[in-house]
Amino acid sequence: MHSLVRVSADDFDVGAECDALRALSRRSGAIAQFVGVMRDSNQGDDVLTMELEHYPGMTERRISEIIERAAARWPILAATVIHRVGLLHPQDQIVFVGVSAGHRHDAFQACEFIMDFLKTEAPFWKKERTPSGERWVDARDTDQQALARWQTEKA
Amino acid sequence: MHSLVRVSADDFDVGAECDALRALSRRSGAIAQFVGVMRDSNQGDDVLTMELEHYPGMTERRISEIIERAAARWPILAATVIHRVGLLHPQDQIVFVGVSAGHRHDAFQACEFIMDFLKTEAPFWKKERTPSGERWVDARDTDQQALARWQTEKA
Amino acid sequence: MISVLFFAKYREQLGTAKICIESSELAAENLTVAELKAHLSQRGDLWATVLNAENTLCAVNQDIADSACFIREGDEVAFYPPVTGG
Amino acid sequence: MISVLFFAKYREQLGTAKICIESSELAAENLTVAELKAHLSQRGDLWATVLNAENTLCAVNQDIADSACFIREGDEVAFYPPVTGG
Repeated sequence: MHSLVRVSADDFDVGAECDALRALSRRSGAIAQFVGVMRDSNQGDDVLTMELEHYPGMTERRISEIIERAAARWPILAATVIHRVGLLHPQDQIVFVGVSAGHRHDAFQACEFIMDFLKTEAPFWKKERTPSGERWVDARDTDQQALARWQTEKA
Repeated sequence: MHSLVRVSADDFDVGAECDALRALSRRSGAIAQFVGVMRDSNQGDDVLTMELEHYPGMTERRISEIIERAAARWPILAATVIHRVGLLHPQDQIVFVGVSAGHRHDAFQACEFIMDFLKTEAPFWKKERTPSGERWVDARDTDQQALARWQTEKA
Repeated sequence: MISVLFFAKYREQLGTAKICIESSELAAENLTVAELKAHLSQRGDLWATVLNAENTLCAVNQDIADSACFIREGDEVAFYPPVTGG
Repeated sequence: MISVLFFAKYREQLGTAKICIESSELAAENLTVAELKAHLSQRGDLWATVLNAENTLCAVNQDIADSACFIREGDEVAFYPPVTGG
Protein backbone atom coordinates (compact mmCIF):
# COMPACT_ATOMS: atom_id res chain seq x y z
CA MET A 1 0.00 0.00 0.00
CA HIS A 2 1.42 3.34 -1.09
CA SER A 3 0.74 6.27 1.17
CA LEU A 4 1.51 9.96 0.76
CA VAL A 5 0.82 12.67 3.35
CA ARG A 6 1.59 16.34 2.74
CA VAL A 7 0.79 19.36 4.92
CA SER A 8 1.72 22.60 3.25
CA ALA A 9 0.68 26.18 2.55
CA ASP A 10 0.81 25.38 -1.17
CA ASP A 11 -2.26 24.68 -3.25
CA PHE A 12 -2.55 21.24 -4.86
CA ASP A 13 -3.41 19.95 -8.33
CA VAL A 14 -6.23 17.40 -8.11
CA GLY A 15 -5.57 16.13 -11.63
CA ALA A 16 -1.91 15.49 -10.93
CA GLU A 17 -2.70 13.71 -7.67
CA CYS A 18 -5.28 11.54 -9.41
CA ASP A 19 -2.82 10.69 -12.20
CA ALA A 20 -0.19 9.76 -9.61
CA LEU A 21 -2.60 7.41 -7.81
CA ARG A 22 -3.62 5.86 -11.12
CA ALA A 23 0.00 5.30 -12.19
CA LEU A 24 0.88 3.49 -8.94
CA SER A 25 -0.88 0.22 -9.69
CA ARG A 26 -2.13 -1.65 -12.73
CA ARG A 27 -4.61 -3.39 -10.44
CA SER A 28 -6.41 -0.13 -9.62
CA GLY A 29 -9.93 0.02 -11.01
CA ALA A 30 -11.34 2.74 -8.78
CA ILE A 31 -10.13 6.05 -7.42
CA ALA A 32 -12.36 7.82 -4.90
CA GLN A 33 -11.43 11.39 -4.09
CA PHE A 34 -12.58 14.12 -1.76
CA VAL A 35 -11.76 17.82 -1.99
CA GLY A 36 -12.71 20.05 0.92
CA VAL A 37 -13.45 23.60 -0.17
CA MET A 38 -13.64 26.83 1.83
CA ARG A 39 -17.19 28.19 2.06
CA ASP A 40 -17.88 31.92 2.15
CA SER A 41 -20.15 31.69 5.19
CA ASN A 42 -20.42 29.80 8.48
CA GLN A 43 -23.12 29.88 11.15
CA GLY A 44 -24.92 32.65 9.29
CA ASP A 45 -21.92 34.99 9.00
CA ASP A 46 -19.86 35.91 5.97
CA VAL A 47 -16.35 34.53 6.14
CA LEU A 48 -13.75 36.71 4.41
CA THR A 49 -10.61 34.65 5.00
CA MET A 50 -9.52 31.70 7.08
CA GLU A 51 -6.22 30.90 8.79
CA LEU A 52 -5.34 27.26 9.32
CA GLU A 53 -2.95 26.32 12.13
CA HIS A 54 -1.54 22.84 12.72
CA TYR A 55 0.82 20.88 14.99
CA PRO A 56 3.79 20.17 12.71
CA GLY A 57 4.97 16.57 12.99
CA MET A 58 2.01 15.28 14.93
CA THR A 59 -0.40 16.18 12.12
CA GLU A 60 1.46 14.08 9.58
CA ARG A 61 1.79 11.19 12.06
CA ARG A 62 -1.91 11.18 12.88
CA ILE A 63 -2.91 11.24 9.22
CA SER A 64 -0.51 8.41 8.35
CA GLU A 65 -1.97 6.41 11.21
CA ILE A 66 -5.54 7.03 9.97
CA ILE A 67 -4.51 5.80 6.49
CA GLU A 68 -3.03 2.65 8.05
CA ARG A 69 -6.29 1.97 9.85
CA ALA A 70 -8.23 2.38 6.58
CA ALA A 71 -5.80 0.03 4.81
CA ALA A 72 -6.28 -2.58 7.53
CA ARG A 73 -10.04 -2.46 7.01
CA TRP A 74 -10.39 -2.29 3.22
CA PRO A 75 -8.12 -3.71 0.47
CA ILE A 76 -6.78 -0.42 -0.85
CA LEU A 77 -3.76 0.02 -3.10
CA ALA A 78 -2.76 3.62 -2.39
CA ALA A 79 -3.88 6.71 -0.50
CA THR A 80 -2.91 10.37 -0.70
CA VAL A 81 -3.82 13.05 1.84
CA ILE A 82 -2.89 16.69 1.30
CA HIS A 83 -3.93 19.41 3.74
CA ARG A 84 -3.24 23.09 3.41
CA VAL A 85 -2.34 25.44 6.24
CA GLY A 86 -2.01 29.24 6.43
CA LEU A 87 -4.25 31.86 4.85
CA LEU A 88 -7.15 30.68 2.69
CA HIS A 89 -9.93 32.45 0.79
CA PRO A 90 -13.48 31.36 -0.10
CA GLN A 91 -13.56 28.63 -2.78
CA ASP A 92 -9.93 27.69 -2.06
CA GLN A 93 -9.13 24.00 -1.81
CA ILE A 94 -8.40 22.95 1.78
CA VAL A 95 -7.90 19.20 1.78
CA PHE A 96 -7.50 16.34 -0.70
CA VAL A 97 -8.09 12.68 0.11
CA GLY A 98 -7.59 10.21 -2.74
CA VAL A 99 -7.83 6.42 -2.45
CA SER A 100 -7.08 3.84 -5.12
CA ALA A 101 -8.53 0.33 -4.87
CA GLY A 102 -9.45 -2.61 -7.06
CA HIS A 103 -13.16 -1.99 -6.55
CA ARG A 104 -15.19 1.15 -6.06
CA HIS A 105 -16.98 0.47 -2.79
CA ASP A 106 -13.67 -0.13 -0.99
CA ALA A 107 -12.27 3.11 -2.44
CA PHE A 108 -15.36 5.11 -1.40
CA GLN A 109 -15.48 3.66 2.10
CA ALA A 110 -11.77 4.16 2.80
CA CYS A 111 -11.88 7.72 1.42
CA GLU A 112 -14.80 8.77 3.62
CA PHE A 113 -13.34 6.94 6.64
CA ILE A 114 -10.04 8.82 6.28
CA MET A 115 -11.86 12.13 5.92
CA ASP A 116 -14.11 11.50 8.94
CA PHE A 117 -11.17 10.66 11.20
CA LEU A 118 -9.01 13.47 9.83
CA LYS A 119 -11.82 15.87 10.84
CA THR A 120 -11.79 14.67 14.45
CA GLU A 121 -8.23 13.52 15.11
CA ALA A 122 -5.75 15.46 12.99
CA PRO A 123 -4.50 18.55 14.86
CA PHE A 124 -5.65 21.42 12.64
CA TRP A 125 -7.50 24.52 13.81
CA LYS A 126 -9.41 27.08 11.76
CA LYS A 127 -9.66 30.76 12.57
CA GLU A 128 -12.20 32.72 10.55
CA ARG A 129 -12.15 36.42 9.75
CA THR A 130 -15.70 37.77 9.48
CA PRO A 131 -16.88 41.39 9.02
CA SER A 132 -17.23 41.60 12.83
CA GLY A 133 -13.77 40.25 13.64
CA GLU A 134 -11.78 37.06 14.06
CA ARG A 135 -12.98 33.86 15.74
CA TRP A 136 -11.78 30.32 16.23
CA VAL A 137 -14.10 27.77 14.67
CA ASP A 138 -15.75 25.44 17.19
CA ALA A 139 -15.63 21.68 16.66
CA ARG A 140 -18.93 20.36 15.32
CA ASP A 141 -20.94 17.62 16.99
CA THR A 142 -21.84 16.27 13.55
CA ASP A 143 -18.17 15.45 12.94
CA GLN A 144 -18.08 13.35 16.12
CA GLN A 145 -21.38 11.73 15.16
CA ALA A 146 -19.99 10.80 11.74
CA LEU A 147 -17.57 8.42 13.46
CA ALA A 148 -20.35 6.26 14.91
CA ARG A 149 -20.95 4.75 11.50
CA TRP A 150 -17.47 3.22 11.39
CA GLN A 151 -18.08 1.37 14.64
CA THR A 152 -21.36 -0.23 13.56
CA GLU A 153 -21.42 -0.43 9.80
CA LYS A 154 -19.97 -3.52 8.20
CA ALA A 155 -17.16 -2.80 5.75
CA MET B 1 -28.45 22.22 -9.29
CA HIS B 2 -25.94 22.26 -12.14
CA SER B 3 -25.56 19.07 -14.10
CA LEU B 4 -23.16 18.12 -16.87
CA VAL B 5 -23.15 14.83 -18.77
CA ARG B 6 -20.63 14.01 -21.47
CA VAL B 7 -20.09 10.77 -23.39
CA SER B 8 -17.09 10.92 -25.66
CA ALA B 9 -14.06 9.07 -26.96
CA ASP B 10 -11.87 11.86 -25.54
CA ASP B 11 -9.96 11.53 -22.29
CA PHE B 12 -10.88 13.95 -19.47
CA ASP B 13 -8.92 16.17 -17.10
CA VAL B 14 -9.92 15.41 -13.50
CA GLY B 15 -8.34 18.62 -12.21
CA ALA B 16 -10.24 20.79 -14.69
CA GLU B 17 -13.54 19.05 -13.87
CA CYS B 18 -12.94 19.51 -10.16
CA ASP B 19 -12.09 23.21 -10.66
CA ALA B 20 -15.27 23.67 -12.69
CA LEU B 21 -17.40 22.09 -9.95
CA ARG B 22 -15.71 24.25 -7.33
CA ALA B 23 -16.26 27.44 -9.32
CA LEU B 24 -20.00 26.80 -9.72
CA SER B 25 -21.04 27.64 -6.17
CA ARG B 26 -19.65 29.63 -3.27
CA ARG B 27 -21.73 27.40 -0.99
CA SER B 28 -19.80 24.28 -1.95
CA GLY B 29 -17.74 22.86 0.90
CA ALA B 30 -17.28 19.34 -0.38
CA ILE B 31 -16.51 17.73 -3.73
CA ALA B 32 -16.62 13.93 -3.90
CA GLN B 33 -15.23 12.37 -7.05
CA PHE B 34 -14.91 8.95 -8.55
CA VAL B 35 -12.63 7.92 -11.41
CA GLY B 36 -13.08 4.47 -12.91
CA VAL B 37 -9.86 3.05 -14.30
CA MET B 38 -9.23 0.21 -16.74
CA ARG B 39 -7.58 -2.80 -15.07
CA ASP B 40 -5.11 -4.99 -16.95
CA SER B 41 -6.85 -8.23 -15.97
CA ASN B 42 -10.36 -9.60 -15.49
CA GLN B 43 -11.51 -13.02 -14.29
CA GLY B 44 -7.91 -14.23 -14.23
CA ASP B 45 -7.07 -13.24 -17.80
CA ASP B 46 -4.85 -10.45 -19.06
CA VAL B 47 -6.80 -7.73 -20.79
CA LEU B 48 -4.87 -6.00 -23.57
CA THR B 49 -7.45 -3.46 -24.72
CA MET B 50 -11.11 -2.72 -24.24
CA GLU B 51 -13.76 -1.37 -26.60
CA LEU B 52 -16.68 0.54 -25.09
CA GLU B 53 -19.96 0.71 -26.99
CA HIS B 54 -22.96 2.82 -25.99
CA TYR B 55 -26.47 3.78 -27.10
CA PRO B 56 -26.06 7.42 -28.18
CA GLY B 57 -28.82 9.63 -26.84
CA MET B 58 -30.26 7.12 -24.40
CA THR B 59 -27.00 6.95 -22.46
CA GLU B 60 -26.97 10.69 -21.81
CA ARG B 61 -30.68 10.65 -20.89
CA ARG B 62 -30.28 7.81 -18.42
CA ILE B 63 -27.31 9.45 -16.74
CA SER B 64 -29.12 12.79 -16.47
CA GLU B 65 -32.06 11.00 -14.92
CA ILE B 66 -29.79 9.24 -12.39
CA ILE B 67 -28.31 12.63 -11.42
CA GLU B 68 -31.83 14.03 -10.95
CA ARG B 69 -32.69 11.15 -8.62
CA ALA B 70 -29.54 11.81 -6.59
CA ALA B 71 -30.38 15.52 -6.39
CA ALA B 72 -33.88 14.70 -5.14
CA ARG B 73 -32.39 12.61 -2.35
CA TRP B 74 -29.42 14.69 -1.16
CA PRO B 75 -28.93 18.49 -1.19
CA ILE B 76 -26.27 18.66 -3.87
CA LEU B 77 -25.17 21.77 -5.75
CA ALA B 78 -23.70 20.30 -8.93
CA ALA B 79 -22.82 17.01 -10.57
CA THR B 80 -20.64 16.06 -13.52
CA VAL B 81 -20.57 12.69 -15.23
CA ILE B 82 -18.14 11.94 -18.05
CA HIS B 83 -17.92 8.52 -19.66
CA ARG B 84 -15.56 7.47 -22.40
CA VAL B 85 -16.38 5.19 -25.31
CA GLY B 86 -14.21 3.56 -27.97
CA LEU B 87 -10.82 1.93 -27.56
CA LEU B 88 -9.18 2.00 -24.12
CA HIS B 89 -5.95 0.62 -22.69
CA PRO B 90 -5.01 -0.55 -19.17
CA GLN B 91 -4.76 2.33 -16.67
CA ASP B 92 -6.86 4.59 -18.93
CA GLN B 93 -9.58 6.63 -17.27
CA ILE B 94 -13.06 5.31 -18.12
CA VAL B 95 -15.55 7.33 -16.11
CA PHE B 96 -15.64 10.45 -13.93
CA VAL B 97 -18.38 11.25 -11.42
CA GLY B 98 -18.00 14.49 -9.46
CA VAL B 99 -20.53 15.88 -6.98
CA SER B 100 -20.41 19.21 -5.18
CA ALA B 101 -22.40 19.76 -1.97
CA GLY B 102 -22.39 21.88 1.15
CA HIS B 103 -21.36 18.94 3.30
CA ARG B 104 -19.20 15.92 2.68
CA HIS B 105 -21.53 13.06 3.52
CA ASP B 106 -24.12 14.28 1.00
CA ALA B 107 -21.40 14.58 -1.66
CA PHE B 108 -20.05 11.08 -0.95
CA GLN B 109 -23.50 9.46 -0.90
CA ALA B 110 -24.70 11.13 -4.10
CA CYS B 111 -21.43 10.30 -5.89
CA GLU B 112 -21.57 6.61 -5.00
CA PHE B 113 -25.32 6.46 -5.75
CA ILE B 114 -24.76 7.90 -9.25
CA MET B 115 -21.91 5.48 -9.89
CA ASP B 116 -23.91 2.45 -8.68
CA PHE B 117 -26.89 3.26 -10.92
CA LEU B 118 -24.70 4.20 -13.88
CA LYS B 119 -23.16 0.71 -13.61
CA THR B 120 -26.55 -1.01 -13.86
CA GLU B 121 -28.74 1.36 -15.90
CA ALA B 122 -26.65 3.37 -18.35
CA PRO B 123 -26.41 1.57 -21.71
CA PHE B 124 -22.67 0.93 -22.09
CA TRP B 125 -21.08 -2.39 -23.01
CA LYS B 126 -17.46 -3.47 -22.69
CA LYS B 127 -15.67 -5.83 -25.03
CA GLU B 128 -12.27 -7.06 -23.88
CA ARG B 129 -9.38 -8.20 -26.01
CA THR B 130 -7.37 -10.90 -24.21
CA PRO B 131 -4.43 -12.98 -25.51
CA SER B 132 -6.98 -15.70 -26.42
CA GLY B 133 -9.39 -13.43 -28.30
CA GLU B 134 -12.21 -10.97 -27.86
CA ARG B 135 -15.15 -11.33 -25.45
CA TRP B 136 -18.05 -9.25 -24.22
CA VAL B 137 -17.88 -8.57 -20.51
CA ASP B 138 -20.73 -10.13 -18.52
CA ALA B 139 -22.72 -7.99 -16.09
CA ARG B 140 -21.69 -8.65 -12.50
CA ASP B 141 -24.08 -9.72 -9.75
CA THR B 142 -22.20 -7.50 -7.31
CA ASP B 143 -23.26 -4.44 -9.31
CA GLN B 144 -26.91 -5.42 -8.91
CA GLN B 145 -26.34 -6.16 -5.23
CA ALA B 146 -24.81 -2.71 -4.72
CA LEU B 147 -28.21 -1.17 -5.45
CA ALA B 148 -29.87 -2.85 -2.47
CA ARG B 149 -28.17 -0.40 -0.14
CA TRP B 150 -29.99 2.56 -1.68
CA GLN B 151 -33.34 0.98 -0.93
CA THR B 152 -32.65 0.33 2.74
CA GLU B 153 -30.02 2.76 3.92
CA LYS B 154 -31.25 6.09 5.21
CA ALA B 155 -29.75 9.10 3.44
CA MET C 1 -42.33 2.52 -39.73
CA ILE C 2 -40.58 1.57 -36.50
CA SER C 3 -36.81 1.28 -36.00
CA VAL C 4 -35.34 -1.57 -34.02
CA LEU C 5 -31.77 -1.25 -32.71
CA PHE C 6 -29.44 -3.95 -31.39
CA PHE C 7 -26.36 -3.35 -29.29
CA ALA C 8 -23.14 -5.04 -28.26
CA LYS C 9 -23.25 -8.86 -28.23
CA TYR C 10 -26.74 -8.91 -29.80
CA ARG C 11 -25.64 -6.59 -32.61
CA GLU C 12 -22.81 -9.01 -33.38
CA GLN C 13 -24.91 -12.18 -33.03
CA LEU C 14 -27.70 -10.91 -35.28
CA GLY C 15 -25.25 -9.23 -37.65
CA THR C 16 -27.19 -5.97 -37.68
CA ALA C 17 -27.29 -2.75 -35.67
CA LYS C 18 -30.64 -1.52 -36.96
CA ILE C 19 -33.66 -2.78 -38.87
CA CYS C 20 -36.70 -0.86 -40.03
CA ILE C 21 -40.15 -2.47 -39.99
CA GLU C 22 -42.95 -1.07 -42.13
CA SER C 23 -46.29 -0.86 -40.34
CA SER C 24 -47.83 -2.87 -43.17
CA GLU C 25 -45.67 -5.84 -42.10
CA LEU C 26 -47.28 -5.92 -38.68
CA ALA C 27 -50.54 -7.55 -37.64
CA ALA C 28 -51.73 -4.69 -35.40
CA GLU C 29 -51.32 -0.93 -35.55
CA ASN C 30 -50.27 -0.64 -31.90
CA LEU C 31 -48.33 -3.67 -30.83
CA THR C 32 -46.63 -4.48 -27.54
CA VAL C 33 -42.95 -5.20 -27.00
CA ALA C 34 -43.92 -8.87 -26.46
CA GLU C 35 -45.72 -8.88 -29.81
CA LEU C 36 -42.75 -7.27 -31.55
CA LYS C 37 -40.47 -9.92 -30.06
CA ALA C 38 -42.77 -12.66 -31.34
CA HIS C 39 -42.83 -11.06 -34.78
CA LEU C 40 -39.03 -10.76 -34.97
CA SER C 41 -38.54 -14.28 -33.59
CA GLN C 42 -39.97 -15.59 -36.86
CA ARG C 43 -36.72 -14.53 -38.49
CA GLY C 44 -34.99 -17.60 -37.07
CA ASP C 45 -33.76 -19.48 -34.00
CA LEU C 46 -30.96 -17.02 -33.30
CA TRP C 47 -33.43 -14.13 -33.23
CA ALA C 48 -35.80 -16.06 -30.99
CA THR C 49 -32.99 -16.91 -28.60
CA VAL C 50 -31.62 -13.37 -28.37
CA LEU C 51 -35.02 -11.68 -28.02
CA ASN C 52 -36.44 -14.13 -25.51
CA ALA C 53 -33.34 -14.45 -23.31
CA GLU C 54 -34.35 -13.82 -19.70
CA ASN C 55 -31.99 -10.87 -19.25
CA THR C 56 -32.60 -9.14 -22.61
CA LEU C 57 -33.45 -5.50 -21.98
CA CYS C 58 -35.70 -3.32 -24.09
CA ALA C 59 -36.06 0.43 -24.50
CA VAL C 60 -38.79 2.27 -26.39
CA ASN C 61 -37.86 5.79 -27.45
CA GLN C 62 -34.82 5.52 -25.17
CA ASP C 63 -36.87 4.76 -22.04
CA ILE C 64 -36.66 1.33 -20.45
CA ALA C 65 -39.74 -0.67 -21.43
CA ASP C 66 -41.32 -3.93 -20.29
CA SER C 67 -43.09 -6.56 -22.41
CA ALA C 68 -46.47 -4.86 -22.05
CA CYS C 69 -45.25 -1.48 -23.33
CA PHE C 70 -46.99 -0.33 -26.54
CA ILE C 71 -45.01 0.59 -29.63
CA ARG C 72 -46.41 3.16 -32.05
CA GLU C 73 -45.62 4.29 -35.58
CA GLY C 74 -42.31 6.16 -35.64
CA ASP C 75 -41.02 4.69 -32.37
CA GLU C 76 -37.41 3.66 -31.79
CA VAL C 77 -37.12 0.28 -30.07
CA ALA C 78 -33.85 -1.17 -28.79
CA PHE C 79 -32.90 -4.63 -27.53
CA TYR C 80 -29.67 -5.07 -25.62
CA PRO C 81 -27.87 -7.28 -23.07
CA PRO C 82 -27.27 -6.22 -19.42
CA VAL C 83 -25.07 -3.14 -19.30
CA THR C 84 -21.41 -3.22 -18.27
CA GLY C 85 -20.13 0.36 -18.32
CA GLY C 86 -18.44 2.43 -15.65
CA MET D 1 13.51 19.58 30.87
CA ILE D 2 10.10 19.06 29.29
CA SER D 3 8.55 21.21 26.56
CA VAL D 4 4.90 22.20 26.73
CA LEU D 5 3.18 23.45 23.56
CA PHE D 6 -0.11 25.29 23.18
CA PHE D 7 -2.10 25.61 19.97
CA ALA D 8 -4.80 27.76 18.42
CA LYS D 9 -7.19 29.44 20.90
CA TYR D 10 -5.13 28.25 23.88
CA ARG D 11 -1.91 29.64 22.40
CA GLU D 12 -3.65 33.01 22.05
CA GLN D 13 -5.34 32.92 25.46
CA LEU D 14 -2.15 32.02 27.32
CA GLY D 15 -0.03 34.29 25.14
CA THR D 16 2.56 31.61 24.51
CA ALA D 17 3.16 28.80 22.02
CA LYS D 18 5.79 26.95 24.08
CA ILE D 19 7.20 26.86 27.58
CA CYS D 20 10.08 24.83 28.93
CA ILE D 21 9.97 23.37 32.44
CA GLU D 22 13.17 22.34 34.20
CA SER D 23 12.96 19.04 36.04
CA SER D 24 14.16 20.79 39.19
CA GLU D 25 10.91 22.82 39.18
CA LEU D 26 8.80 19.69 39.47
CA ALA D 27 7.94 17.73 42.63
CA ALA D 28 8.43 14.28 41.10
CA GLU D 29 10.79 12.90 38.47
CA ASN D 30 8.03 11.11 36.52
CA LEU D 31 4.79 13.01 36.70
CA THR D 32 1.44 12.35 35.04
CA VAL D 33 -0.41 14.64 32.68
CA ALA D 34 -2.86 15.37 35.53
CA GLU D 35 0.06 16.38 37.77
CA LEU D 36 1.53 18.60 35.05
CA LYS D 37 -1.87 20.28 34.64
CA ALA D 38 -2.03 20.91 38.39
CA HIS D 39 1.50 22.32 38.36
CA LEU D 40 0.79 24.68 35.45
CA SER D 41 -2.57 25.72 36.92
CA GLN D 42 -0.64 27.48 39.70
CA ARG D 43 0.33 30.07 37.07
CA GLY D 44 -3.11 31.66 37.36
CA ASP D 45 -6.85 31.35 36.79
CA LEU D 46 -6.58 31.55 33.00
CA TRP D 47 -4.12 28.63 32.99
CA ALA D 48 -6.32 26.60 35.33
CA THR D 49 -9.36 27.25 33.16
CA VAL D 50 -7.66 26.33 29.87
CA LEU D 51 -5.92 23.22 31.20
CA ASN D 52 -8.91 21.84 33.09
CA ALA D 53 -11.55 22.54 30.44
CA GLU D 54 -13.48 19.34 29.77
CA ASN D 55 -12.61 19.20 26.08
CA THR D 56 -8.92 20.16 26.35
CA LEU D 57 -6.84 17.56 24.52
CA CYS D 58 -3.32 16.47 25.37
CA ALA D 59 -0.56 14.81 23.40
CA VAL D 60 2.71 13.44 24.76
CA ASN D 61 5.45 13.09 22.16
CA GLN D 62 2.79 13.67 19.49
CA ASP D 63 0.60 10.77 20.61
CA ILE D 64 -2.79 11.44 22.17
CA ALA D 65 -2.47 11.06 25.95
CA ASP D 66 -4.94 10.84 28.84
CA SER D 67 -4.56 12.26 32.36
CA ALA D 68 -2.82 9.16 33.67
CA CYS D 69 -0.09 9.19 31.02
CA PHE D 70 3.43 9.61 32.43
CA ILE D 71 5.71 12.39 31.25
CA ARG D 72 9.46 11.86 31.32
CA GLU D 73 12.53 14.05 31.00
CA GLY D 74 12.86 15.31 27.43
CA ASP D 75 9.21 14.72 26.53
CA GLU D 76 7.14 17.08 24.36
CA VAL D 77 3.68 17.72 25.78
CA ALA D 78 0.93 19.62 23.95
CA PHE D 79 -2.42 21.01 25.07
CA TYR D 80 -4.97 22.01 22.47
CA PRO D 81 -8.68 22.54 21.85
CA PRO D 82 -10.83 20.13 19.77
CA VAL D 83 -9.59 20.02 16.19
CA THR D 84 -11.37 21.71 13.28
CA GLY D 85 -9.44 20.90 10.12
CA GLY D 86 -10.51 19.33 6.87
